[in-house]
Amino acid sequence: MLPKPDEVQIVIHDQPISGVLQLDDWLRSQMDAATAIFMGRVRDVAMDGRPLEALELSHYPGLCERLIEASARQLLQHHGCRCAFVLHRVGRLLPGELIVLVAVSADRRGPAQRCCAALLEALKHDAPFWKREWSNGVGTWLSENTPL
Amino acid sequence: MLPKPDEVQIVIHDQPISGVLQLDDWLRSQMDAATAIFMGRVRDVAMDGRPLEALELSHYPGLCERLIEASARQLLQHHGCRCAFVLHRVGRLLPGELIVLVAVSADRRGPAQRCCAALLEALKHDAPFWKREWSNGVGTWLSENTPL
Amino acid sequence: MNQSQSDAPPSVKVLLFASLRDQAGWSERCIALNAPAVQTAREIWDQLELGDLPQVVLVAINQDIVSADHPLQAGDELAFLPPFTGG
Amino acid sequence: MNQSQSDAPPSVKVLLFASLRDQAGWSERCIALNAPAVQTAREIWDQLELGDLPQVVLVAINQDIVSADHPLQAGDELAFLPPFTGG
Repeated sequence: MLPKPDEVQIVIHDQPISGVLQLDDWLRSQMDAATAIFMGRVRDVAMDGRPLEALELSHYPGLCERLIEASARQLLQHHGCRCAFVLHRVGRLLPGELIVLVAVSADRRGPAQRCCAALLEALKHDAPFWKREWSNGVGTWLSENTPL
Repeated sequence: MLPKPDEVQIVIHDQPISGVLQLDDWLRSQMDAATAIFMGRVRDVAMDGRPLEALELSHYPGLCERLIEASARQLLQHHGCRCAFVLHRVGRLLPGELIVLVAVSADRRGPAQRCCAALLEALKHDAPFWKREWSNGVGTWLSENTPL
Repeated sequence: MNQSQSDAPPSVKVLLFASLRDQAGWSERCIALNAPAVQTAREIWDQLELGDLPQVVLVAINQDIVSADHPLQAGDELAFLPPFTGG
Repeated sequence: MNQSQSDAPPSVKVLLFASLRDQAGWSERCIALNAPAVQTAREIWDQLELGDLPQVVLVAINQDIVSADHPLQAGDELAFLPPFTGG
Protein backbone atom coordinates (compact mmCIF):
# COMPACT_ATOMS: atom_id res chain seq x y z
CA MET A 1 0.00 0.00 0.00
CA LEU A 2 1.50 3.34 -1.09
CA PRO A 3 1.52 6.17 1.44
CA LYS A 4 -1.06 8.86 0.72
CA PRO A 5 0.24 12.24 -0.46
CA ASP A 6 -0.01 13.97 2.92
CA GLU A 7 2.06 11.28 4.55
CA VAL A 8 5.30 12.94 3.50
CA GLN A 9 5.93 16.48 4.71
CA ILE A 10 9.04 18.38 3.61
CA VAL A 11 10.08 21.82 4.79
CA ILE A 12 13.16 23.69 3.56
CA HIS A 13 13.72 26.60 5.93
CA ASP A 14 16.12 29.53 5.56
CA GLN A 15 16.02 30.94 9.11
CA PRO A 16 17.28 29.59 12.47
CA ILE A 17 14.79 27.12 13.90
CA SER A 18 14.85 24.70 16.83
CA GLY A 19 12.57 22.31 14.95
CA VAL A 20 10.71 21.35 18.10
CA LEU A 21 7.49 23.26 17.42
CA GLN A 22 7.35 21.89 13.88
CA LEU A 23 7.93 18.40 15.27
CA ASP A 24 5.11 18.94 17.76
CA ASP A 25 2.70 20.02 15.00
CA TRP A 26 3.62 17.01 12.89
CA LEU A 27 3.27 14.60 15.83
CA ARG A 28 -0.22 15.96 16.50
CA SER A 29 -1.15 15.37 12.84
CA GLN A 30 -0.92 11.58 13.22
CA MET A 31 -1.41 9.03 16.00
CA ASP A 32 1.11 6.30 15.17
CA ALA A 33 2.48 4.36 18.14
CA ALA A 34 6.17 4.60 17.23
CA THR A 35 8.11 7.66 16.07
CA ALA A 36 11.86 7.75 15.44
CA ILE A 37 13.49 11.14 15.06
CA PHE A 38 16.95 12.40 14.20
CA MET A 39 18.18 15.95 14.69
CA GLY A 40 21.50 17.17 13.35
CA ARG A 41 23.13 20.40 14.49
CA VAL A 42 26.13 22.41 13.32
CA ARG A 43 29.42 21.42 14.99
CA ASP A 44 31.75 24.08 16.32
CA VAL A 45 34.75 22.64 14.51
CA ALA A 46 35.36 22.31 10.78
CA MET A 47 36.16 18.97 9.10
CA ASP A 48 39.90 19.82 9.36
CA GLY A 49 39.62 20.56 13.10
CA ARG A 50 39.72 24.37 12.94
CA PRO A 51 37.06 26.40 14.81
CA LEU A 52 34.00 26.79 12.61
CA GLU A 53 32.50 30.25 12.24
CA ALA A 54 29.50 29.25 10.16
CA LEU A 55 28.14 26.57 7.88
CA GLU A 56 26.61 27.68 4.59
CA LEU A 57 23.98 25.41 3.08
CA SER A 58 22.60 25.75 -0.42
CA HIS A 59 20.21 23.56 -2.38
CA TYR A 60 18.56 23.20 -5.79
CA PRO A 61 14.96 24.27 -5.07
CA GLY A 62 12.35 22.09 -6.69
CA LEU A 63 14.55 19.13 -7.57
CA CYS A 64 15.62 18.93 -3.93
CA GLU A 65 12.09 18.61 -2.56
CA ARG A 66 11.11 16.17 -5.35
CA LEU A 67 14.07 13.87 -4.70
CA ILE A 68 13.46 13.90 -0.93
CA GLU A 69 9.78 13.11 -1.44
CA ALA A 70 10.59 10.24 -3.79
CA SER A 71 13.14 8.80 -1.33
CA ALA A 72 10.73 9.17 1.59
CA ARG A 73 7.85 7.42 -0.23
CA GLN A 74 10.07 4.57 -1.36
CA LEU A 75 11.53 4.12 2.13
CA LEU A 76 8.15 4.33 3.91
CA GLN A 77 6.87 1.60 1.66
CA HIS A 78 10.01 -0.54 1.96
CA HIS A 79 10.04 -0.40 5.78
CA GLY A 80 6.28 -0.59 6.31
CA CYS A 81 6.06 2.86 7.88
CA ARG A 82 3.32 5.48 7.71
CA CYS A 83 4.46 9.11 7.78
CA ALA A 84 7.68 11.03 7.27
CA PHE A 85 8.65 14.58 8.16
CA VAL A 86 11.81 16.26 6.87
CA LEU A 87 12.91 19.72 7.97
CA HIS A 88 16.15 20.99 6.41
CA ARG A 89 17.90 24.31 6.87
CA VAL A 90 19.53 26.30 4.11
CA GLY A 91 21.41 29.61 4.35
CA ARG A 92 24.11 30.63 6.81
CA LEU A 93 24.06 28.54 10.01
CA LEU A 94 25.96 29.14 13.23
CA PRO A 95 27.39 26.36 15.44
CA GLY A 96 24.65 24.70 17.47
CA GLU A 97 21.87 25.53 14.99
CA LEU A 98 19.63 22.78 13.66
CA ILE A 99 20.60 21.58 10.17
CA VAL A 100 18.21 18.70 9.70
CA LEU A 101 15.31 16.96 11.43
CA VAL A 102 13.97 13.64 10.14
CA ALA A 103 10.99 11.90 11.73
CA VAL A 104 9.29 8.66 10.72
CA SER A 105 6.21 7.12 12.29
CA ALA A 106 5.02 3.52 12.21
CA ASP A 107 3.09 1.01 14.24
CA ARG A 108 6.32 -0.65 15.44
CA ARG A 109 9.56 0.79 16.78
CA GLY A 110 11.94 -1.31 14.65
CA PRO A 111 10.61 -0.19 11.27
CA ALA A 112 10.38 3.44 12.45
CA GLN A 113 14.00 3.42 13.62
CA ARG A 114 15.35 1.71 10.50
CA CYS A 115 13.37 3.93 8.11
CA CYS A 116 14.41 7.11 9.92
CA ALA A 117 18.08 6.13 9.67
CA ALA A 118 17.70 5.22 5.98
CA LEU A 119 15.91 8.48 5.17
CA LEU A 120 18.69 10.45 6.87
CA GLU A 121 21.26 8.68 4.68
CA ALA A 122 19.14 9.42 1.61
CA LEU A 123 19.11 13.12 2.57
CA LYS A 124 22.89 13.08 2.86
CA HIS A 125 23.62 11.22 -0.35
CA ASP A 126 20.67 11.66 -2.73
CA ALA A 127 19.38 15.21 -2.24
CA PRO A 128 20.96 18.28 -3.86
CA PHE A 129 22.23 20.10 -0.76
CA TRP A 130 25.74 21.51 -0.49
CA LYS A 131 27.67 22.58 2.59
CA ARG A 132 30.41 25.18 2.78
CA GLU A 133 32.39 25.61 5.97
CA TRP A 134 33.56 29.07 6.98
CA SER A 135 36.70 29.39 9.13
CA ASN A 136 38.75 32.58 9.49
CA GLY A 137 36.66 34.21 6.80
CA VAL A 138 37.51 31.52 4.24
CA GLY A 139 34.79 29.30 2.78
CA THR A 140 35.48 25.66 1.81
CA TRP A 141 32.92 23.52 0.01
CA LEU A 142 32.74 20.06 1.52
CA SER A 143 33.49 17.25 -0.89
CA GLU A 144 31.87 14.54 1.20
CA ASN A 145 29.70 14.00 4.25
CA THR A 146 30.78 13.11 7.77
CA PRO A 147 31.06 9.32 8.23
CA LEU A 148 28.22 7.44 9.87
CA MET B 1 35.71 8.25 29.75
CA LEU B 2 32.65 7.82 31.95
CA PRO B 3 29.75 10.22 31.40
CA LYS B 4 29.46 12.86 34.09
CA PRO B 5 26.43 12.62 36.44
CA ASP B 6 24.36 15.29 34.68
CA GLU B 7 24.72 13.49 31.37
CA VAL B 8 21.82 11.17 32.16
CA GLN B 9 18.45 12.75 32.88
CA ILE B 10 15.47 10.60 33.89
CA VAL B 11 11.93 11.82 34.44
CA ILE B 12 9.03 9.61 35.55
CA HIS B 13 5.86 11.58 34.98
CA ASP B 14 2.32 10.77 36.15
CA GLN B 15 0.31 13.24 34.06
CA PRO B 16 -0.37 13.50 30.29
CA ILE B 17 2.58 15.13 28.55
CA SER B 18 3.53 15.65 24.90
CA GLY B 19 7.23 15.42 25.81
CA VAL B 20 8.16 18.07 23.27
CA LEU B 21 8.83 20.91 25.71
CA GLN B 22 10.93 18.61 27.91
CA LEU B 23 12.83 17.51 24.81
CA ASP B 24 13.41 21.14 23.85
CA ASP B 25 14.81 21.95 27.32
CA TRP B 26 17.10 18.95 27.21
CA LEU B 27 18.30 19.78 23.68
CA ARG B 28 19.19 23.30 24.84
CA SER B 29 21.21 21.86 27.73
CA GLN B 30 23.82 20.38 25.38
CA MET B 31 25.25 21.16 21.96
CA ASP B 32 26.05 17.74 20.50
CA ALA B 33 25.86 17.47 16.70
CA ALA B 34 23.73 14.32 16.52
CA THR B 35 20.60 13.48 18.50
CA ALA B 36 18.48 10.36 18.00
CA ILE B 37 15.06 10.30 19.62
CA PHE B 38 12.31 7.75 20.01
CA MET B 39 8.75 8.49 21.11
CA GLY B 40 6.24 5.78 21.90
CA ARG B 41 2.52 6.44 22.21
CA VAL B 42 -0.45 4.38 23.37
CA ARG B 43 -2.12 2.35 20.59
CA ASP B 44 -5.89 2.37 20.26
CA VAL B 45 -6.07 -1.42 20.13
CA ALA B 46 -5.13 -3.94 22.81
CA MET B 47 -2.63 -6.77 22.20
CA ASP B 48 -5.56 -9.09 21.40
CA GLY B 49 -7.02 -6.66 18.86
CA ARG B 50 -9.90 -5.28 20.93
CA PRO B 51 -10.38 -1.51 21.20
CA LEU B 52 -8.22 -0.18 24.03
CA GLU B 53 -9.82 2.17 26.56
CA ALA B 54 -6.71 2.94 28.55
CA LEU B 55 -3.24 1.70 29.37
CA GLU B 56 -2.24 1.62 33.04
CA LEU B 57 1.45 1.88 33.79
CA SER B 58 3.00 1.25 37.19
CA HIS B 59 6.61 1.16 38.30
CA TYR B 60 8.83 0.50 41.31
CA PRO B 61 9.96 4.00 42.31
CA GLY B 62 13.61 4.27 43.19
CA LEU B 63 14.77 0.95 41.77
CA CYS B 64 13.29 1.95 38.42
CA GLU B 65 15.25 5.19 38.13
CA ARG B 66 18.43 3.51 39.38
CA LEU B 67 18.23 0.69 36.83
CA ILE B 68 17.51 3.11 33.97
CA GLU B 69 20.42 5.30 35.00
CA ALA B 70 22.78 2.31 35.17
CA SER B 71 21.65 1.09 31.73
CA ALA B 72 21.99 4.57 30.24
CA ARG B 73 25.52 5.10 31.59
CA GLN B 74 26.67 1.71 30.40
CA LEU B 75 25.17 2.23 26.94
CA LEU B 76 26.51 5.79 26.56
CA GLN B 77 29.98 4.49 27.31
CA HIS B 78 29.63 1.42 25.09
CA HIS B 79 28.43 3.44 22.07
CA GLY B 80 30.65 6.48 22.59
CA CYS B 81 27.73 8.85 23.17
CA ARG B 82 27.45 11.86 25.44
CA CYS B 83 24.02 12.49 26.97
CA ALA B 84 20.79 10.58 27.46
CA PHE B 85 17.29 11.73 28.33
CA VAL B 86 14.51 9.34 29.36
CA LEU B 87 10.94 10.47 29.97
CA HIS B 88 8.50 7.72 30.99
CA ARG B 89 4.83 7.99 31.87
CA VAL B 90 3.12 6.13 34.68
CA GLY B 91 -0.55 6.17 35.68
CA ARG B 92 -3.62 5.81 33.47
CA LEU B 93 -2.90 6.68 29.81
CA LEU B 94 -5.37 7.18 26.99
CA PRO B 95 -4.78 6.12 23.38
CA GLY B 96 -2.45 8.58 21.64
CA GLU B 97 -0.74 9.71 24.84
CA LEU B 98 3.04 9.61 25.11
CA ILE B 99 4.36 6.57 27.03
CA VAL B 100 8.06 6.98 26.57
CA LEU B 101 10.61 9.36 25.08
CA VAL B 102 14.27 8.36 24.76
CA ALA B 103 16.91 10.73 23.41
CA VAL B 104 20.64 10.21 23.02
CA SER B 105 23.20 12.73 21.81
CA ALA B 106 26.63 12.14 20.34
CA ASP B 107 29.12 13.64 17.93
CA ARG B 108 28.11 11.17 15.20
CA ARG B 109 24.72 10.02 13.95
CA GLY B 110 25.48 6.25 13.88
CA PRO B 111 26.38 5.95 17.58
CA ALA B 112 23.46 8.20 18.60
CA GLN B 113 20.97 6.06 16.62
CA ARG B 114 22.34 2.74 17.87
CA CYS B 115 22.53 3.87 21.50
CA CYS B 116 18.99 5.31 21.40
CA ALA B 117 17.63 2.01 20.07
CA ALA B 118 19.57 0.01 22.69
CA LEU B 119 18.41 2.25 25.54
CA LEU B 120 14.79 1.83 24.42
CA GLU B 121 15.20 -1.97 24.54
CA ALA B 122 16.78 -1.66 28.00
CA LEU B 123 13.74 0.34 29.16
CA LYS B 124 11.44 -2.37 27.85
CA HIS B 125 13.31 -5.34 29.26
CA ASP B 126 15.41 -4.17 32.23
CA ALA B 127 13.38 -1.51 34.06
CA PRO B 128 10.56 -2.29 36.53
CA PHE B 129 7.58 -0.92 34.63
CA TRP B 130 4.35 -2.86 34.17
CA LYS B 131 1.55 -2.27 31.68
CA ARG B 132 -2.11 -3.20 32.15
CA GLU B 133 -4.51 -2.88 29.23
CA TRP B 134 -8.11 -1.84 29.89
CA SER B 135 -10.81 -2.98 27.45
CA ASN B 136 -14.52 -3.04 28.25
CA GLY B 137 -13.75 -2.20 31.85
CA VAL B 138 -11.53 -5.26 32.27
CA GLY B 139 -7.82 -4.86 33.05
CA THR B 140 -5.22 -7.34 31.76
CA TRP B 141 -1.58 -7.21 32.81
CA LEU B 142 0.72 -7.67 29.83
CA SER B 143 3.07 -10.62 30.12
CA GLU B 144 5.48 -9.39 27.45
CA ASN B 145 6.32 -6.39 25.31
CA THR B 146 5.36 -5.74 21.71
CA PRO B 147 7.90 -7.22 19.28
CA LEU B 148 10.58 -5.01 17.76
CA MET C 1 19.13 -1.61 58.91
CA ASN C 2 19.53 -4.46 61.43
CA GLN C 3 16.91 -3.75 64.08
CA SER C 4 17.69 -6.71 66.34
CA GLN C 5 18.77 -4.29 69.08
CA SER C 6 15.39 -2.48 69.03
CA ASP C 7 12.17 -3.42 70.76
CA ALA C 8 10.28 -4.10 67.50
CA PRO C 9 10.11 -7.78 66.46
CA PRO C 10 12.53 -8.40 63.57
CA SER C 11 10.65 -8.11 60.28
CA VAL C 12 10.98 -7.22 56.60
CA LYS C 13 8.80 -5.05 54.39
CA VAL C 14 7.47 -7.05 51.44
CA LEU C 15 6.36 -5.29 48.24
CA LEU C 16 4.34 -6.87 45.44
CA PHE C 17 3.82 -5.32 41.99
CA ALA C 18 1.44 -5.54 39.06
CA SER C 19 -0.15 -9.00 38.60
CA LEU C 20 1.34 -10.31 41.88
CA ARG C 21 -0.39 -7.47 43.71
CA ASP C 22 -3.74 -8.42 42.18
CA GLN C 23 -3.17 -12.10 42.89
CA ALA C 24 -2.36 -11.48 46.57
CA GLY C 25 -4.85 -8.68 47.13
CA TRP C 26 -2.25 -6.46 48.80
CA SER C 27 0.79 -4.41 47.75
CA GLU C 28 2.84 -3.98 50.92
CA ARG C 29 3.07 -6.01 54.08
CA CYS C 30 5.32 -6.36 57.11
CA ILE C 31 6.45 -9.98 57.55
CA ALA C 32 8.06 -11.16 60.80
CA LEU C 33 11.40 -12.96 60.57
CA ASN C 34 11.80 -16.18 62.56
CA ALA C 35 14.92 -14.89 64.30
CA PRO C 36 17.57 -15.98 65.02
CA ALA C 37 17.35 -18.31 61.96
CA VAL C 38 18.39 -16.58 58.68
CA GLN C 39 15.68 -16.63 56.01
CA THR C 40 15.94 -16.17 52.26
CA ALA C 41 13.69 -14.23 49.91
CA ARG C 42 12.29 -17.53 48.66
CA GLU C 43 11.40 -18.61 52.21
CA ILE C 44 9.53 -15.36 52.78
CA TRP C 45 7.69 -15.88 49.46
CA ASP C 46 6.64 -19.35 50.59
CA GLN C 47 5.06 -17.79 53.70
CA LEU C 48 2.87 -15.61 51.44
CA GLU C 49 0.92 -18.66 50.19
CA LEU C 50 0.93 -17.54 46.55
CA GLY C 51 2.12 -20.86 45.13
CA ASP C 52 5.65 -21.61 43.94
CA LEU C 53 7.81 -18.58 43.18
CA PRO C 54 7.58 -18.29 39.38
CA GLN C 55 10.97 -18.47 37.64
CA VAL C 56 10.22 -15.26 35.75
CA VAL C 57 9.64 -13.26 38.95
CA LEU C 58 12.69 -11.20 39.97
CA VAL C 59 13.63 -10.49 43.57
CA ALA C 60 14.94 -7.15 44.83
CA ILE C 61 16.30 -6.56 48.33
CA ASN C 62 16.77 -2.93 49.33
CA GLN C 63 16.34 -1.99 45.67
CA ASP C 64 19.04 -4.31 44.37
CA ILE C 65 18.14 -7.21 42.10
CA VAL C 66 19.39 -10.36 43.85
CA SER C 67 18.96 -14.12 43.76
CA ALA C 68 15.84 -15.57 45.38
CA ASP C 69 18.17 -17.38 47.77
CA HIS C 70 19.65 -14.16 49.10
CA PRO C 71 19.43 -13.97 52.93
CA LEU C 72 17.39 -11.24 54.59
CA GLN C 73 18.10 -8.98 57.50
CA ALA C 74 15.57 -7.29 59.74
CA GLY C 75 14.42 -4.01 58.21
CA ASP C 76 15.09 -5.06 54.62
CA GLU C 77 12.75 -4.03 51.80
CA LEU C 78 11.97 -7.19 49.82
CA ALA C 79 10.18 -6.83 46.46
CA PHE C 80 8.82 -9.47 44.06
CA LEU C 81 8.76 -8.24 40.45
CA PRO C 82 6.80 -9.81 37.56
CA PRO C 83 8.37 -9.59 34.06
CA PHE C 84 8.89 -5.96 33.04
CA THR C 85 6.68 -4.59 30.26
CA GLY C 86 7.61 -0.90 30.08
CA GLY C 87 8.97 1.31 27.34
CA MET D 1 9.16 23.76 -23.76
CA ASN D 2 10.37 23.60 -27.39
CA GLN D 3 10.63 27.22 -28.46
CA SER D 4 11.73 26.61 -32.07
CA GLN D 5 8.49 28.19 -33.30
CA SER D 6 9.17 31.47 -31.44
CA ASP D 7 11.33 34.42 -32.46
CA ALA D 8 13.88 33.89 -29.66
CA PRO D 9 17.02 32.02 -30.68
CA PRO D 10 16.89 28.45 -29.38
CA SER D 11 18.69 28.26 -26.04
CA VAL D 12 18.86 26.46 -22.70
CA LYS D 13 19.15 27.82 -19.19
CA VAL D 14 22.28 26.47 -17.48
CA LEU D 15 22.50 26.36 -13.67
CA LEU D 16 25.65 25.78 -11.64
CA PHE D 17 25.74 25.00 -7.93
CA ALA D 18 28.16 25.17 -5.01
CA SER D 19 31.83 24.74 -5.99
CA LEU D 20 31.03 24.80 -9.72
CA ARG D 21 29.40 28.19 -9.24
CA ASP D 22 32.53 29.54 -7.53
CA GLN D 23 34.77 28.00 -10.18
CA ALA D 24 32.82 29.55 -13.07
CA GLY D 25 32.01 32.86 -11.37
CA TRP D 26 28.33 32.63 -12.29
CA SER D 27 25.27 30.64 -11.25
CA GLU D 28 22.85 30.92 -14.16
CA ARG D 29 23.37 31.59 -17.83
CA CYS D 30 21.46 31.33 -21.08
CA ILE D 31 23.40 29.25 -23.63
CA ALA D 32 22.42 29.25 -27.31
CA LEU D 33 21.85 25.91 -29.01
CA ASN D 34 23.48 25.34 -32.39
CA ALA D 35 20.16 24.38 -34.01
CA PRO D 36 19.21 22.34 -35.90
CA ALA D 37 21.94 19.97 -34.55
CA VAL D 38 20.93 18.22 -31.32
CA GLN D 39 23.32 18.84 -28.45
CA THR D 40 23.87 16.87 -25.26
CA ALA D 41 24.40 18.13 -21.72
CA ARG D 42 28.08 17.19 -22.03
CA GLU D 43 28.44 19.25 -25.20
CA ILE D 44 26.95 22.28 -23.45
CA TRP D 45 29.35 21.73 -20.52
CA ASP D 46 32.28 21.72 -22.93
CA GLN D 47 31.18 25.15 -24.17
CA LEU D 48 31.47 26.49 -20.63
CA GLU D 49 35.28 26.07 -20.64
CA LEU D 50 35.42 24.63 -17.13
CA GLY D 51 37.62 21.65 -18.03
CA ASP D 52 36.41 18.07 -18.47
CA LEU D 53 33.04 17.28 -16.90
CA PRO D 54 34.01 15.58 -13.60
CA GLN D 55 32.62 12.05 -13.25
CA VAL D 56 31.16 12.94 -9.84
CA VAL D 57 29.11 15.83 -11.23
CA LEU D 58 25.47 14.91 -11.85
CA VAL D 59 23.37 16.36 -14.65
CA ALA D 60 19.71 17.37 -14.30
CA ILE D 61 17.51 18.41 -17.20
CA ASN D 62 14.22 20.05 -16.26
CA GLN D 63 14.77 18.83 -12.69
CA ASP D 64 15.27 15.19 -13.63
CA ILE D 65 18.63 13.53 -13.02
CA VAL D 66 19.77 12.21 -16.43
CA SER D 67 22.90 10.98 -18.20
CA ALA D 68 25.41 13.60 -19.38
CA ASP D 69 24.72 12.35 -22.90
CA HIS D 70 21.04 13.23 -22.71
CA PRO D 71 19.96 15.47 -25.64
CA LEU D 72 18.66 18.96 -24.97
CA GLN D 73 15.71 20.86 -26.37
CA ALA D 74 15.33 24.59 -26.59
CA GLY D 75 13.95 25.99 -23.31
CA ASP D 76 15.35 23.20 -21.16
CA GLU D 77 16.75 23.90 -17.69
CA LEU D 78 20.14 22.20 -17.50
CA ALA D 79 21.87 21.93 -14.11
CA PHE D 80 25.33 20.64 -13.16
CA LEU D 81 25.45 19.31 -9.60
CA PRO D 82 28.59 18.64 -7.55
CA PRO D 83 28.45 15.73 -5.05
CA PHE D 84 25.70 16.26 -2.48
CA THR D 85 26.74 17.02 1.10
CA GLY D 86 23.47 17.72 2.88
CA GLY D 87 21.73 16.18 5.86
